[in-house]
Amino acid sequence: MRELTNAICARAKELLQSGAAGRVLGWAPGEFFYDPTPGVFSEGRLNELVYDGFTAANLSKYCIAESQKEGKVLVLLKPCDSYSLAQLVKEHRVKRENIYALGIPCEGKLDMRKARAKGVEGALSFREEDGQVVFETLYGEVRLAREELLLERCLCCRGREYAGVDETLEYALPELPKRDRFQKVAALEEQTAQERYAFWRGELSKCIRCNACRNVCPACSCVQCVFDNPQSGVAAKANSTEFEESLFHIIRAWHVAGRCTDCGECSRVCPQSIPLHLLNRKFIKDVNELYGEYQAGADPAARPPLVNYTPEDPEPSAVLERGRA
Amino acid sequence: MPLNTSAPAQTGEYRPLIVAFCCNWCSYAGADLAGSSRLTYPADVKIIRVPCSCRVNPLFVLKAFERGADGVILCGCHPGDCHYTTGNYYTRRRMTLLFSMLDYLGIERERTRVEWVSAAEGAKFSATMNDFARTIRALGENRKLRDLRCGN
Amino acid sequence: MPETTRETVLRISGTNTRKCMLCGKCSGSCPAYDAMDYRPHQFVAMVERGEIAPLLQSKSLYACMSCFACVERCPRGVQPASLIEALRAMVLREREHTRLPAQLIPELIDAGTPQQAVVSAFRKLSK
Amino acid sequence: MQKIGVFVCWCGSNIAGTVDVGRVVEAVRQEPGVAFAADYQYMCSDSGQNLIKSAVKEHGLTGIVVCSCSPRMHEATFKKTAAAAGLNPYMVEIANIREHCSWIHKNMEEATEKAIVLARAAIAKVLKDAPLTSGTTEVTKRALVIGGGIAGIQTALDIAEAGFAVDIVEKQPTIGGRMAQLDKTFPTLDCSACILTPKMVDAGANENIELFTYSEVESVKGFVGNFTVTIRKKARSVRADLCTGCGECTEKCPSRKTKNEFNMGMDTRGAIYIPYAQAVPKIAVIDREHCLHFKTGKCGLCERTCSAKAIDFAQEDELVTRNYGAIVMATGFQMIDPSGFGEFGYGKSKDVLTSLEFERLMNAAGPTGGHLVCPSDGRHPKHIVFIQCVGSRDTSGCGKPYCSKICCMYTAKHAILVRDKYPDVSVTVFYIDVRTPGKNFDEFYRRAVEEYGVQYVKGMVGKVTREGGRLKVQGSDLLNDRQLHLEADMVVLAAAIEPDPTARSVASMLTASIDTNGFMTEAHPKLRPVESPTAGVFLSGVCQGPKDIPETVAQASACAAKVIGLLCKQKLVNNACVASSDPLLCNGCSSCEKVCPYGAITYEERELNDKGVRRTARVAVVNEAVCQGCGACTVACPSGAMDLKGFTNQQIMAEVDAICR
Repeated sequence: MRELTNAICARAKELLQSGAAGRVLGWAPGEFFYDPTPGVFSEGRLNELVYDGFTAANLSKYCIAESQKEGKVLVLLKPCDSYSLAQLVKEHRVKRENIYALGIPCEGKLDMRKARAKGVEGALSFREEDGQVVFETLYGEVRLAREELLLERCLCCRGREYAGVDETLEYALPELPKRDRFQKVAALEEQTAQERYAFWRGELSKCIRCNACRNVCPACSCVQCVFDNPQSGVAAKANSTEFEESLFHIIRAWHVAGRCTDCGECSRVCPQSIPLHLLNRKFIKDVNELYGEYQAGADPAARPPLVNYTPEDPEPSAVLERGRA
Repeated sequence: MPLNTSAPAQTGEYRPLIVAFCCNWCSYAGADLAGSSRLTYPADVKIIRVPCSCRVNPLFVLKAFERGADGVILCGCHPGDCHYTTGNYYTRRRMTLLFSMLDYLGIERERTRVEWVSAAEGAKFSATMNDFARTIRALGENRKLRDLRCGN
Repeated sequence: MPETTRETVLRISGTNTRKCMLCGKCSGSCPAYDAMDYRPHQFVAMVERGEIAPLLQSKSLYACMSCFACVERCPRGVQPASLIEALRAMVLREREHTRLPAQLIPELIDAGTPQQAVVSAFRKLSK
Repeated sequence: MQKIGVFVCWCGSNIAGTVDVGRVVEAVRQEPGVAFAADYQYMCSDSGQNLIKSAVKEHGLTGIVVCSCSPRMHEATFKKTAAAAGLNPYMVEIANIREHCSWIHKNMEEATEKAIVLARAAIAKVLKDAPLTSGTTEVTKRALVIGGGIAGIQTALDIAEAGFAVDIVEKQPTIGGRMAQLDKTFPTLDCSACILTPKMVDAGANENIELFTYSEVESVKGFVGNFTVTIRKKARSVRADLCTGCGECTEKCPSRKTKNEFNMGMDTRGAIYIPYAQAVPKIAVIDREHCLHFKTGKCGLCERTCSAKAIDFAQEDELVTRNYGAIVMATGFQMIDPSGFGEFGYGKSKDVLTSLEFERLMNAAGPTGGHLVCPSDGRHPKHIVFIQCVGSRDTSGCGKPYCSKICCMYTAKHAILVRDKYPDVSVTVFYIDVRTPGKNFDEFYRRAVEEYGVQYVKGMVGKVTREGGRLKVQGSDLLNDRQLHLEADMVVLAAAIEPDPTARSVASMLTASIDTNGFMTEAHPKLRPVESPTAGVFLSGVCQGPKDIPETVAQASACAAKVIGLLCKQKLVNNACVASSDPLLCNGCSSCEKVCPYGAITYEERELNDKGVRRTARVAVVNEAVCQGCGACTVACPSGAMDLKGFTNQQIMAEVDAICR
């Protein structure tokens, strides 16, 4: 990992020196080893840049604000993050001319919650060794298979293609296992309505309305969210009625439908571990099945599915009939 | 002065509350025609006029459920006949996805519906509303959308 | 008892006879027209009406050279030749034992037979 | 503080028979914001309206709810009433308690309850109503007609006749279009040129009409009443102000190999040419692609010949920018190239023609001077076969799925003309259906059969081959259950017609929509057939769908009437219920722009003052003159920046609340 970090820093330095950008948007050490946070680096501070198994944060959303500033910023993008940036560029949210996008390799990020669930307590640091993650803890060393600690979203990684980056950093990575990212959605669809209802009631009732999912989501980048706007009729700071958190999550998924790149940040940051990506992914699956494959951010010219139509689109009733056959 | 029609009427019979969004050019006129042709449908159905079915935000549908509606139906011009040329095509996609999502959350799919009713289809309007009201009566009161967290 | 319904013909042929607008271009194109008792356009109409039995007895099944001119030229994409092909298949399924062995076919073909007819002869008679 | 007045109409017994009107009044009085409530037998009557007016004044009402019949019936009436009482007309809401209540419910209890709920919804909405004023825009009193065929000419003449300036843009060097190429017209058989050329001359001479021939539309900006159009006047290399149209140069031109478009390429013309004798304007034009001077730098014979000194080799394209209030699409049609249908042998034998080529062959001004001869060797034909529906009603991909509409009639015309002029020539017509709806049309077709002995064969031709200098036609004769093998000297293909290919680019400049076949889409297929969904753009002639000449002329005049109606207005009153975007909430994401069917939304960089913080942002701007108020954009907008006046998010949610209360 250190080797890759060095390669990134070296290339970033070259780019800064060549004048391609004036600063770097990357990850800085957090309070703990497992929570590196987004940060902006000048050339002199590049040695503080972190890139390891926990640098999961998608930096594309920060480009909205960064690109408004003077000068060009070099942003480090993992493959999945690059789609978010491309989508933001498509929506004119990011001034692309102020961005230099460097695609960096990623072999999946780690989920500290999974490590804790596997008994890692009092962790002080970690390192990676041949597909294993070694935690240095107060109580000694714990070794776990990397595969077992991958973030939910990385378990069904979409691949290593980048969208709309200026250059990519070549780096050899092990082969990516092929996984079906719609498996869980399909499994839910298979259940009875009662089972699904029970599942979602259980999940959504955990929501504390902290808005982390919204604040981290690159697609949820409205100047002002409808849920914060007293004029919208749905504004609320807390879920005052039982219905409200489901309304919040349905509408949130709805507002990003056709724009969500499936980056999985919402589920990653949810303090209550609600599988929010399953809502977004449901829309993605429906769109793919009903209107043809669509990947937000992939094609700058493609019309997003919800601002598009064909006269032959299926009727709403047809969709509901689908499951019944 | 409670007039909420989803409360039982004098007979004690369950009366659902149904909100129907009708586009001004086709379906609202279709409802007018049903009226002038004296084609009855239950008083449970309350119509809200919108310029085009594409004006209906999913928020309105969810809001209606939140406030106690037992069924929500959207009516617009037949695809291809939209007064604004393309509005109902967007409606179709939006509602398809929204209904699919509600179904995914385990909410009875029969509570929502989209029907295309032209200005000439008074009979269809009435038949549609009768059918929808029957379906909703059979389903009973909407609890799930009002109360997704705690349930009962 | 093999199926002899309209649906079977349509399923095997994968064609939609309702698309026919009765223009007659199939019969206008057919090089084997005069050797046929039922003509290509009649195949379409009769299959649509469900009159399958007479077609199964028809000489036309063996007069059709499968040149596909009718398919190529039909303005509505109806594919009369595919209907004929389907009916042949039904006949063959019914009379399983009457097939010709492939090696006998060359004797039946003279030098002037068009190549596509040779190919179709194999298809027709040796299935 | 809002003061709402609620007026409950009995509509005689129509409402009062099933709805307890008194109870409705009592109930709505309890509603917050309601300052006055009354019922009356006929609210739409003069005295009913006076009741409203005096209540507005007496109680200082700020908004009105009328519980009555459908708003589709009397909303306009009550808006006027409110305006007369000094209220903003958009402070009126109607509760439809007749069509949606009293007429469909029999139980008085039930109907009364529902009427109260509907009234409450209307009250909830009116409480959130905002006074709206319709914006107005000026109308530029000039129209542009794109296309100078009979449709464009007729539309332009009618508009000019009404006293408005109108420009015609025509890409060819002369106006006249397809009709100028026709020999005779059905069902009267009068000479096409004889009825068209006077109109062409009128258009050229009319002081209100300006012709831009040999010109194309380069760009279109703006909206209804205020279009700005740039027209490219292609260089003719001949000065229009000097050329007398004498034709001397066209005869001297040594380059003679260019196919003559007017005669469908059946003869040739010079590189400098006048399309035909009756061309308007009658000005020569140099086809630079074929001109020796432009190709080699030599020659210049025309320049030396021209006594008017009109030749100007150095002339350049000229861009003219003008403002228009209305734009008419009259881009017309062309015939499809039937060589995609190999079985008919078009392109392989010169004696296989399209109907338009045949039209020229029969025309006295055509390549043969009107003598019907076989193009291959000039012999006199003995038998001519006409094939209908070549590429029409064809879903195979080679042709067009629609009926081209005019072919049955012009084929009957061709058959009659041939038989009339050359009784020795026999004529066979292969048809799938003969479609002759139209005044005197079927009679005309029957004349072809009964008087002129034209052989109509129900069936289709499968193959046309050349054999011994003649053509062999193999086709089916379905009614006689036989296959025909006919010898023919000429085969004429009634090829499908399709929209002129330039229509697509022009339409996209106008943001006017086009259907899957490339025809222009109407604002409404039945009720607004000559208007495009894009306000201010009108449709004339075949660009909207296949038409014959009388229909084209009728539509052209209808289109002119619509244009005149628009240009007559001093100001355009915009729809007040239009979308509007809150720039402070707008993300600039372009979702709304994509769903707008009218192209009413554009984006601009704006300096914003966001609660004291200055920022520049890309924000959506709605052109109120163009927006029709459908609301598609409001739902596409994730931030809720886009809202629809008169049907705001808050209003609709208030109605939902009131109904569900």
